[in-house]
Amino acid sequence: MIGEINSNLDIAMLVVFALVSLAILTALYRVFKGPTLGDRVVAVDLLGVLAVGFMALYSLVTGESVYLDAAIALALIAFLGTVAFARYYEIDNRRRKARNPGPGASP
Amino acid sequence: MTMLLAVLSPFVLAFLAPALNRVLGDLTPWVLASLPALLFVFFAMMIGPIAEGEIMFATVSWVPSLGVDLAFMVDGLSVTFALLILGIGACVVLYAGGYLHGHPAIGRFFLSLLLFMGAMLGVVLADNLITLFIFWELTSFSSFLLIGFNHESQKSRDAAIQALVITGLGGLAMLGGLILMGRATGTWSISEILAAGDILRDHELYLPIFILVLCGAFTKSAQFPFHFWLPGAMQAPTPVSAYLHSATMVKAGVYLLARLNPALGGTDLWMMTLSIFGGITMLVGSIVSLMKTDMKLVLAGSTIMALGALVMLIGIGTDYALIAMGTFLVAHSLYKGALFMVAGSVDHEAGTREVPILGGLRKLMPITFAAAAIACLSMAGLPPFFGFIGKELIYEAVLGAEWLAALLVVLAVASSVMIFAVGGIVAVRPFFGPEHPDTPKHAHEAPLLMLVGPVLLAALSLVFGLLASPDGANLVDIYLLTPLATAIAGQPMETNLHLWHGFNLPLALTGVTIALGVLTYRTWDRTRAFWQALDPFIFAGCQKWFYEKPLAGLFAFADWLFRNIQSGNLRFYFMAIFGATMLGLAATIGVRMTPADFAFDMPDARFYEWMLCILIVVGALGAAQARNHLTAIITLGIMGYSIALLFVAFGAPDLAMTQFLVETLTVILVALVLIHLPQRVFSPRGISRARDLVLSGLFGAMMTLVMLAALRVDQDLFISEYYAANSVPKAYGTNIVNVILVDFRSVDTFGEIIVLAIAGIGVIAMLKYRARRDEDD
Amino acid sequence: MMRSLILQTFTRLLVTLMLLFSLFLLWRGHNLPGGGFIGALVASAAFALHAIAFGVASARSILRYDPRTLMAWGMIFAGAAGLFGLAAGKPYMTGLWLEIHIGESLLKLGTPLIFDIGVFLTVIGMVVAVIFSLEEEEF
Amino acid sequence: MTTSTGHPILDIIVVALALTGAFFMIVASVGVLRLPDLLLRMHAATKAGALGTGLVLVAVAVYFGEVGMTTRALAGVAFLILTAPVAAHVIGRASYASGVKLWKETRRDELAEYYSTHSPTLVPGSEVRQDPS
Repeated sequence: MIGEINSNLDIAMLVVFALVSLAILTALYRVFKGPTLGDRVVAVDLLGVLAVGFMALYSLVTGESVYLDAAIALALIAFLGTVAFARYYEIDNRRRKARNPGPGASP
Repeated sequence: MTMLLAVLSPFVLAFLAPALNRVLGDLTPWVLASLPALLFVFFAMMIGPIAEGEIMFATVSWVPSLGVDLAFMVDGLSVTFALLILGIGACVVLYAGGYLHGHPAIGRFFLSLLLFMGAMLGVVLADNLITLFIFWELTSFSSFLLIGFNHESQKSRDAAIQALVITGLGGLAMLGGLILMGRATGTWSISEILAAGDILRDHELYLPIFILVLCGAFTKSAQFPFHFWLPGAMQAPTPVSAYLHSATMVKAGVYLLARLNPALGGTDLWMMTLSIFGGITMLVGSIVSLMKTDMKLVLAGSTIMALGALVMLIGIGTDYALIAMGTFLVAHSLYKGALFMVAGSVDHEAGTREVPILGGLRKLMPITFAAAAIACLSMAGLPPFFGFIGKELIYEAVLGAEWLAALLVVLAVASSVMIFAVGGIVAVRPFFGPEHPDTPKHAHEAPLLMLVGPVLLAALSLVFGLLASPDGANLVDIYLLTPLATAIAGQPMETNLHLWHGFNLPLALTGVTIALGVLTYRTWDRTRAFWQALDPFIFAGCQKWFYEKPLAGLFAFADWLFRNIQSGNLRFYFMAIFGATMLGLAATIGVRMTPADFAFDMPDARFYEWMLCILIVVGALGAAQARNHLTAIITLGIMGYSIALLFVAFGAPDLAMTQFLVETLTVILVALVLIHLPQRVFSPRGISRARDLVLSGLFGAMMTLVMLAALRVDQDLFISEYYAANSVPKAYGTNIVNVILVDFRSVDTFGEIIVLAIAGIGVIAMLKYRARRDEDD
Repeated sequence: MMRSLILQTFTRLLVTLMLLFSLFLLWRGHNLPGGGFIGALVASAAFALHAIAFGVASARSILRYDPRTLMAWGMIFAGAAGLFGLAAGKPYMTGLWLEIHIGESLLKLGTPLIFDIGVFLTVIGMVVAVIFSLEEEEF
Repeated sequence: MTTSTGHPILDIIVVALALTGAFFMIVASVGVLRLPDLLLRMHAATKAGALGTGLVLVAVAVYFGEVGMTTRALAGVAFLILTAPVAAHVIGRASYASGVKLWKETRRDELAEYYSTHSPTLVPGSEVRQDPS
């Protein structure tokens, strides 16, 4: 756990954390509300990026450089989920179009 | 050490047998028979010292921690059995060489036969309960191989399975008894147990031990109601019947009872049960032998009768009974072995064993006839053969029995009458009178290999008879009977065998037996239908109720269980698994824990860490009510990511990285799999949804309780301190997690990656199989 | 297979980057967060990406070995790593270390590293095998 | 909690960078929340998100100051800048191909003619007649 608050640097960090948390929660809202699958995937992708920021902040706050490695790893990997979903989405549509050429509505 | 070599040498030779057979060809029987002959001499040399009351011991420690060692003990009882096993074994090996001459799988036959010989030798010499059990099971196993030798025929396969199931289950029960016996007396060594007889007899475990050991003995020695497997075992080639199912293997149960008699015997329960069951088996055996027309089945029936008699004699337990048991045991092994070989020769030469269509073989097979005649006279119990002395002693023992002597006398006389008739059926009918028209082959004398056995054993029946006839201590008494009876009784015995007991009741009974026996033989053709009418009660009935019905019931239950448990519905499996875990946890928590164990104080987390927790909960709820697979996967993805962030919050970057990577790869895999999953959206409605909700809710609550309880436990940090301290000096690494994985506990990791590889191969195989199946249909 | 030019050109660059990063993670595993397992996962993700962008056939070609052989090699490496300890008379799997001084910097080579490589190869083999067999199911 | 970097100016820069980073993250989220259709949301998330996290990473680099950390932070930024557009492209293409409905006020849809005439899905470079690889 992180210790108690003393200098104004800490207060600034807290504000930053608050903003990032707010960002994460709003993105979360989009994941649930998102009418189409695409919206949800975009929101999750954003969440991935915000998570990288979150971890970077952690390394800043705790002074541990180790968290940064985790942040880089995530930065490299996070988008793969999106690519995989996009692939599924496309193949699913290609198949749906092949089956009934009408304007297929995506789930 | 030489003892161990003696017992293990048959096993070694067994595995060499096929190779030897290819190399030596026709010489194989002689070479293979030389080992039992050699061992026969080795044990024969021990008769002298044993006669003076000495008991040979030899121990090689095998599993010291459990106290199990390859301990061997040779006393009167063991040496007699050993000599029987090896003597008749040698004859049977020679006989089999002739009987199966030119058979393609003769190498395999010799392998199983010698395997059995080694196992049987192990049983009779074992001085450790566990070693006894191991060799015991080996005999059942080799008997299975031998009965099912011509495995093409369905009948011999069924017979082999039946024999294995009956003797196997009996053996299992016996193991239970032996273990209880070991615990009651605190030692596995048989000699010590025999000395501790009194402790056992009034030990509260005596009844279970008694029943379980009896199960083993009765199934192995084909006692009523488990006798039906023995005639079935006649599917085996005749040498096997001659060896296993007359002289040695079926006597293992009798041996066990005789061996444990000093420890378990002497109580009323012991004497009552053994006498009654022995008597009934004796009668049933005799009736079975009169029912059948195939020579081997007739002889099988008479073997059941003999086994019953032996068990009955042990049950009676008087001095006379034990001497009678010893004599009859040897006499029976000799003549029964010879008769089975005769039956084999007749079958081999005349092409059939059906007595009604055999006749006049006397002139065609003179030597075989001579052996058959002598053996049958000994079986019928006529002087001066050894069988006569055996039967006289049985009559005296039965007359002197303490319990229901009258009933036992009647049973004994009735059985002897029928066995006298069997003697006629086997030795007189096929050999005398005109040559029967529809005998398939024109018989002529059996080859030399198939003559050595019968002639030798028949001659011994006569020789033993003559040796035992002079009054006062004769050779048979001193060297054979006295040590044998002493071993069975457990205290020194004086045996005084002699042919002529003067005019007394047993002699009168013998006269009656002879008269009725001739009558039964004469009327055999007509009365056979009457005996066969008894079949459903004494034979087929037992087989149905003690084998076919329970087995069918077992299969039906297994089928029912499979249909209900493996319903193929994944949701059912999950429900079963979670439900069971929850019940287990709830039970332990309910019983062991008090609410105090779950007290906890709110953690002083920062608001953004609380936010992560909210993220997890929301993710889980989202996944729960997701409309289709995809949204469910996405929301689970979020949950995974937030858990990883929590790991970061708690200062575990390694863990966080692994979690992210695994999460992403899972998403990729699922996205790939989803293409093949059916599109139907499964969202349960109504009761099933409520049920799932309740179940998962309870499961969650249970897990929380477990977590809280775990928090209260004062972790013994010794291990983590050890790793923290030694991580750098010993393993040159500061990243403790990896150091542990790769250095300290690398064997575990090695195991894990092997498991991973197996899982990988499994998945590939399934997917390839599915792909090919798609192409097929 | 997604025929998107942008994804393909980008994948060529990123796969090399990811493989480098995975080797980097593997190498420093002993002292800093990383290690065989994590490195393998990054590498498998790289191959998965390549399979998505270029299709399984080309992904198998750049892997050059069949995933199952990778698994086999991995297990051989891991098993063999233990033998060194045995050869040195210590119990199986004890780590032996070799210190080489290059200039003033110290290079520490150890048998656990070989074991880690074994883990690395097996995990890659397994994950990639599963992904490729799933990908194979092109319709 | 956060130990200061020793000289106040650096502290101020770090805080400034972090705050602007966080601000842009908020912009990204709000963009995703309020923009009417998928493609608009997508571009907001990619650009603002990458910029926001990039700034935070730079703040971290400034805060630590040593070479190792700075290279890693800059590598992080590089990865972000590399992957964000590709992710956006891929998901945008897939959604457009599957006929996601655009915002009612969209003026021009240059891609429409490629999709309606040629094939349900756009083959890369199909406008330049070249057989697919």
